[in-house]
Amino acid sequence: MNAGAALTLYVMSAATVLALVLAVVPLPAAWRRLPEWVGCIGIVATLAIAVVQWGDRQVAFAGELHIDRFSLLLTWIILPAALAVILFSWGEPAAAGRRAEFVGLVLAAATGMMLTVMSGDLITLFIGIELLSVALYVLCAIEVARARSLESGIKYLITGSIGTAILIYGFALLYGVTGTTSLDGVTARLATIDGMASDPLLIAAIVLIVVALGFKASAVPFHMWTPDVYQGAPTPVTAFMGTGTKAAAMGAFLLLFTGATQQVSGDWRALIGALAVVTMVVGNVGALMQQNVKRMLAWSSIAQAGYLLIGVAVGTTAGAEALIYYLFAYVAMTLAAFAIVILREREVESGDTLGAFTGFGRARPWAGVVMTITLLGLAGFPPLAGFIGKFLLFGSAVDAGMSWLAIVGALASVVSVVYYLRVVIVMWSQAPDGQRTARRVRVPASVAAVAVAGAAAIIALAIWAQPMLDLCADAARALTIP
Amino acid sequence: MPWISILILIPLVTALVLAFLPARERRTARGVALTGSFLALAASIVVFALFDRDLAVLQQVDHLDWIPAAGVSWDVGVDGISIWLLLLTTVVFVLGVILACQRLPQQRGTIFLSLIMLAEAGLLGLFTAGDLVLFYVFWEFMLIPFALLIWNWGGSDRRSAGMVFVVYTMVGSLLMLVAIVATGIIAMDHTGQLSFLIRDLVAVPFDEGTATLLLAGFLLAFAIKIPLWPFHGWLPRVYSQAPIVVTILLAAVMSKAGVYGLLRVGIPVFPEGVGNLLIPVAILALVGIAYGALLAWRAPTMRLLVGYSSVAHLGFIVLGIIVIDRMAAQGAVLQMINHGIVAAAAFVIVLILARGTGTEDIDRLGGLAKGAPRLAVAFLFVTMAALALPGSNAFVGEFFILGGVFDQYAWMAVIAMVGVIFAAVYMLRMYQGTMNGPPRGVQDEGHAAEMTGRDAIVLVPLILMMVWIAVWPGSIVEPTRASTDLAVAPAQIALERPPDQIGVLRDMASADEVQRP
Amino acid sequence: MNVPIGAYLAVSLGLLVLGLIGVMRRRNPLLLLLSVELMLNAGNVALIGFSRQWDDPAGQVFALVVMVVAAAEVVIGLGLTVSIFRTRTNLDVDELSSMRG
Amino acid sequence: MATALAWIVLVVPLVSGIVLTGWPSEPPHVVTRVLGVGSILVSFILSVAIFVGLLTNAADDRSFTSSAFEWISLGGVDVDLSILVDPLSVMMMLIITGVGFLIHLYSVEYMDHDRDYRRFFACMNLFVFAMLLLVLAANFFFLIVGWAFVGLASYLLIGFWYQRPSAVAAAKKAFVINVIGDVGLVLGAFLILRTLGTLDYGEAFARAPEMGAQSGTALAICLLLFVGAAAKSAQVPLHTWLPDAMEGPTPVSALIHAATMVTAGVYLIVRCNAFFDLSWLAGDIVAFVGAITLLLAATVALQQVDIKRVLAWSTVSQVGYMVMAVGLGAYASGMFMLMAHAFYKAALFLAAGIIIHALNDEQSLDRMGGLRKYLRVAFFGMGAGCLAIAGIPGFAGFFAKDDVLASALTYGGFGVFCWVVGVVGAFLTALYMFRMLFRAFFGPEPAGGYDPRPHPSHWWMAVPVVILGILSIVGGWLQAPFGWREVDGWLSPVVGTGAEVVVPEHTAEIITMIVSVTAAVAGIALAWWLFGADPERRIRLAKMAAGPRRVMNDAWEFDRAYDDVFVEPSRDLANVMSTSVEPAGPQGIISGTAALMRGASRVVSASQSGMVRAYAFWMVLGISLAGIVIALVVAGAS
Repeated sequence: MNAGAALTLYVMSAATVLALVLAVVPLPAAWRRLPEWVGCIGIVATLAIAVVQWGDRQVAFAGELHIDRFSLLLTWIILPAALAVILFSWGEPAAAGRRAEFVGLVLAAATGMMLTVMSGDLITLFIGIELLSVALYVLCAIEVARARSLESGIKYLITGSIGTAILIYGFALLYGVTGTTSLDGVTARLATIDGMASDPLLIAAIVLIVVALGFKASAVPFHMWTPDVYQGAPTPVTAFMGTGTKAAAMGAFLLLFTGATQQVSGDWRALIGALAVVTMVVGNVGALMQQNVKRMLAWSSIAQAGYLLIGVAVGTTAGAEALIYYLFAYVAMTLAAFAIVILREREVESGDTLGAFTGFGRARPWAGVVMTITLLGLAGFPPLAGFIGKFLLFGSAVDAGMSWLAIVGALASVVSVVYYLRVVIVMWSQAPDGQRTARRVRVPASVAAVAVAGAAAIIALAIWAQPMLDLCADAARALTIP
Repeated sequence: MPWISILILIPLVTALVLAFLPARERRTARGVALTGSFLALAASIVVFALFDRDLAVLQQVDHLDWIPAAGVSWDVGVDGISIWLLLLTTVVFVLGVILACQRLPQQRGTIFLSLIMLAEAGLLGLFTAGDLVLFYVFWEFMLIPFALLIWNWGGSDRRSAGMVFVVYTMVGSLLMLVAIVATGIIAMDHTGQLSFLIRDLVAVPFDEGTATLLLAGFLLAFAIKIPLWPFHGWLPRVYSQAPIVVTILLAAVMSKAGVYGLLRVGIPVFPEGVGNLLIPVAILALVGIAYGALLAWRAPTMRLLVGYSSVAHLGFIVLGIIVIDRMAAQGAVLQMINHGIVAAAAFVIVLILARGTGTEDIDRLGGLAKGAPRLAVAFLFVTMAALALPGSNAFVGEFFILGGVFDQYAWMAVIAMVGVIFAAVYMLRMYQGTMNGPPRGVQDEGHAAEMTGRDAIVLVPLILMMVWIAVWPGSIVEPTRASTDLAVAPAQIALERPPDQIGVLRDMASADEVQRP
Repeated sequence: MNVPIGAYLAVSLGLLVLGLIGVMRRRNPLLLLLSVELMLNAGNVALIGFSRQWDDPAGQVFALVVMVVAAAEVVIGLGLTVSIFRTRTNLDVDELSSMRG
Repeated sequence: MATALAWIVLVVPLVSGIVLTGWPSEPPHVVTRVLGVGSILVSFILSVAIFVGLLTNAADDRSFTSSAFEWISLGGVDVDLSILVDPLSVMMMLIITGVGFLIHLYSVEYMDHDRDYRRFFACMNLFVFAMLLLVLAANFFFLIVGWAFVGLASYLLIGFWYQRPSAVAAAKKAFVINVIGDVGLVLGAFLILRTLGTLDYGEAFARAPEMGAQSGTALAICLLLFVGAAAKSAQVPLHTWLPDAMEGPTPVSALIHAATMVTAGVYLIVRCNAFFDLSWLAGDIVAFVGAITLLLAATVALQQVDIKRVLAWSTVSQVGYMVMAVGLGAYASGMFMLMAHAFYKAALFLAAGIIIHALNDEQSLDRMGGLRKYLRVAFFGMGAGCLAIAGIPGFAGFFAKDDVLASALTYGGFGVFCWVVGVVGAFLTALYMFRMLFRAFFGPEPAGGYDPRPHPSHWWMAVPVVILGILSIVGGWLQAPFGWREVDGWLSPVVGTGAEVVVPEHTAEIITMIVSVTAAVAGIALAWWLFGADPERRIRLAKMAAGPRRVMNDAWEFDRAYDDVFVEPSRDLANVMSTSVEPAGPQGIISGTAALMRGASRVVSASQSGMVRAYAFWMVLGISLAGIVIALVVAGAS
């Protein structure tokens, strides 16, 4: 029992509560930024703790929580994403009246994500996933005056609830097979079972868990909510869904598969591999013709989930290592991309359409460069981080004897190049059209900072890939070796 | 001094400096770009001066671990196959920058120069990479500046042209990435550690099936880049839509990437697989030779004509490499340089003509020799080199390529000769169609198309290089000999060629003889 | 009385299937939420059954947690439904398809 | 010493050509003349010096090789930039520079009014350089280089008046057919390299016997080399470019397309006698082609109206004799005829040039007649040339042609066939040459007379014609039947004296002399009867044998056949390639894949209906599929 190990969660919860309290307390005008400050400070403090805590596994609440290199490293992904989301909405006109709720919900969702990746038990895992989901349902619909925001909220809610139900059923069956909710217990129990064929319930459990987590990670064919919700939700929220949720879902995948059910990996590798293949193909093909950049990024996030799933499908530590590295890269790229979309939305009407980006690079070269680097990174162009991530993922696939995953991944990447570069082309190949640039606003510093930081991270992660990979390797090892 | 790294960094730094320059600083930008390109040239000359021509393996290696866990490193060096390509790159880019400075786009001129320098960095990196992953990095890296140049300043169909360029290339290159990964991992069984260093992988014996598969993965990427028939679909679009300066750079330098990769990576690393792919690839090359020639003959514009002729010319180079013969391979190495120079010169002439007449259509021009006699002389020179008239620089390469091919597979050489004949037909069509006949397409007998001093700055060095190679090709071939022999030797052994054909064995034998008495 | 685990599973599976059919068939958002509730409770039944089978309290704890979560989801769902359908006459989620493709 | 001079001989025209080309603007004519003509004069004087130098050496000490530097060493093959000075190359040098000098001199006036004076001389100098390189090269590589440079110079000079579409087309045709020849030569070189491992003359010829007499390889090498020779020497079926080449200025026709370049094929075969000696079949094929060519070209020449085309076809025919001779192994006879032909054909062309110049570029025999009054020098040159080419005893052609025919007869067997063809050819030669002579210089003036009056030429043009006319008369006395055989003796170190080398026997000489002189006189007589005595007769007879005459007039339809068989099908093929195959194939891959992906994307988008219930359905479907997948895996594993 070492309750202190969960200090990060306490700080986050406290910040959440404080922010939500501020929502009901009338604040003087001079303090109107207080909720954002609370959020930022809370996140930075938590991040600092998470850095300091880096080390061997500490167990809190009788094994309900594992604070180890794995969960901490994922926390390093989740928290910057949350911070970025708060910075995105800094001074966002649409959320003017609901700053505190917004910040509070973001913090709650981030807490849920952290809980998910720190969990050492099915129950905590479930609570974490639900906490982040419920908070995000509300965040999606937070612009209550906008019909599409509401629509995305309810769509996410309904489909998400189905996912929850499937997840709980899967957990129930797993519990039924193993008689324990503890992940370590599950591992220990499965060691005594001779393959999956011996127990149809285990098969059903695995299928349902894969489906439910696939839903959270936007894997095909459980991805259908993604484009609609991403498009309709306020863009900062979309960015958060694209990054934090993805990280949490992938963390859960790793915990449950590469970690807890490693023994039967021979049985689920093909399933998750097939999922990865379908996801990569459909995600990329679906993105091909999108005219809305947010929607395109939604499809792209589906496709990216496919690449990430390669790291799960191979079932090896190397796969997990590659996955975590790629998560870092992916989060940096996605945040930078959404930062640019937000910039454009502030500038023009329906700034999330492809047409709105006509000549954007020529009008705002710096934003154009950031967006270009980001999209190139997403497309996997070397020497950017996205490339290294894909390289490692493909390598893990080949190493695990699943070269077909790498080949499909490569071909799917070719398709992805088309839609990523479409944006690049639109930005650079034409002069900005006069109407759209009528309203030129000053670039919000907070958003620009995220964009630049993201782009810098894309490059830095590639240049200093080795130290980063050392961290990822440590994290991946923590999955299987307590 | 890590000269090779410096060589790559010079254009990279120049590109960054240019990118940060305010758009109105056009004069400064010109100065920076010229300085950068000349510095790169100087660095490449230093590399050349330090080059040990008796050494077959990669030399002047700068090694820096990048991602040791993944076996990836910054590993650059130079060998006989790449030494001239480096000089070709730096020289052509100096000329390209001069051309670009002469007619700098009104919009974002600084960025234009910046992207050109970025492309140079990519190409120099590609030609020096000693690590497969690094090779891949540069392979893709150079796409982007070129694509951005096309998208920003290209012709009316620039969007799709650039897109096709990038996507088509990536179809091959991403599969190559998988092949690279697989190569490293399979080789790990042999070497015990993950390494993508080409010099490590050369020593790894693969079984025949694996080697064939992996080589096929690489070959697809190379075939698209070269381009080998029928993977040349991107070429006419890109060559005709790119700004012509970019077309010059693409045709002169970038088109060497594929054949360079084939000789530097494909053949030496997977000699066991060459036997299965030799005939198919050779047939594609032969078809390409004939096909490129036919299409060049009917091409409506000068750019397309030169573009399709590149398909044919590169077919010869591929043929020279794939038949696995040291004479043919050395001819191919020489021909890479020759084609670079000749293609650059041909496109410079297209540029001059297009500027003077406002059109690139061959059928809309005629009789320009009267008003532009100096250009006519230069054009004639380039035409003769392009159709590989015996005595021209290109003929030397072609002669030894086909001589080697004839030694191994006489029928291939005979078929390839069709391309030689057609080269005369289509090149003369371009020369005569524009320069001879009754005047057409211009006022004033074509004085506007005459070569000016500014054009001469670019064209004359190219012509002088052609003369140099024509007069003394031995000076070009000599430094390449050791590396080329070494590159084809494993495949020769795998194909069970007679030992007296294998350069490395011959050298060893003669070394023995020297020692014995 | 000792109910066999098979019975628990049969009931829960029935509930789950009912719920699934419900979410696929129903257009009314309230009924959709009800169907989701059915599914969640199917999980609960299974959890409790297994809890009894293993004689382990964790399953029951889990079920309690699920109930809380289900309540939270329904609350949000109802809130959203109200705010969306305030301006509409008929309750039909199929009308919420302004974003597609 | 000899080689050092030879290097100078080689380089001087090149330097002159480069200086002229590089001269910033059109140089004063004086400069052009000094450089253009002077350089060839220097070369000629030095060639004579070399010749004299060699004469002072013993017969077996007249071959020198000189290497400038190792030009390339690659894949086990070393090629030096080197020259070979031996009796054969010196003989060729003398002809090239000697005749070349005279023609350059002639051009000084002939081209005086052309705006591209400098370009003309630059190209002519380039040609002389190339031709010298061709004959001096000491290995096959530089032979090919010279070979191609000659073709280039020929191309440039045929297309000299580049604004004339016909000249441009003729130049292209000449170039392309020459490239075909180059290809044959290159393939021959490849085969030599592969078989003998060297491109060097000395080594290759020394090792040639290793191939074995009558071996297939030797035959293949010979035939491939002959492809090159046939293209350059306008032998059937690669002869069609030469008549068109008359689009060039007349001095060009004289130098390149009569005296020197077209005889390069003959030189090549003589040079490679070591190979041809190994295969009698190859030699016979060569001789057969020569025989066919000489006969065919002679028939065509009968019909030509353009004075230069008559001479062009006559050249084809005459080169046919030489090729026939060397094919049969009568190398010295062939070379002897080559030299004699250079004299009289140059004289003929230059004389024709005077006419054309005097008549303001009129070339049609129909607008000529009675010119002997106006153009005495031309009459002398053409008369001497015609008598020589017809083989009237005492003139150069008599000795040369009879030497060839006598050799054929001596060869026996197949040679007899060649001899018969040759005799028929001799008759025809006399007929068409004197037809030209009579129609141009005799008979009435054309209707309306000459306007302006034909002006006699300046001495620049007259002197070369006179000199060449004299050479046509006396040039044959180098080698006389029953007498001395200077050419044989001179060339014997090169061609050897083996059994394969044919030297005419006396009986053959006697028979030939009688028959061929009879044929020649008969030809002249017929020509006089048809064209000289009564100019109206030919018009009265014009309707006779219209069919055969039309075929002959169309040069036996070779051009049309080539168009139908090669040019048009390739053009069609290329059109199909560029309009159908390329869009459907390589381009189709791109657009097809793009369309496919767009379609797939539409399908995916369509499945994204926006309705939550549908999403639920897909999830359920996904669960089922996932179950099936895993069940299959598990079942497969167990």
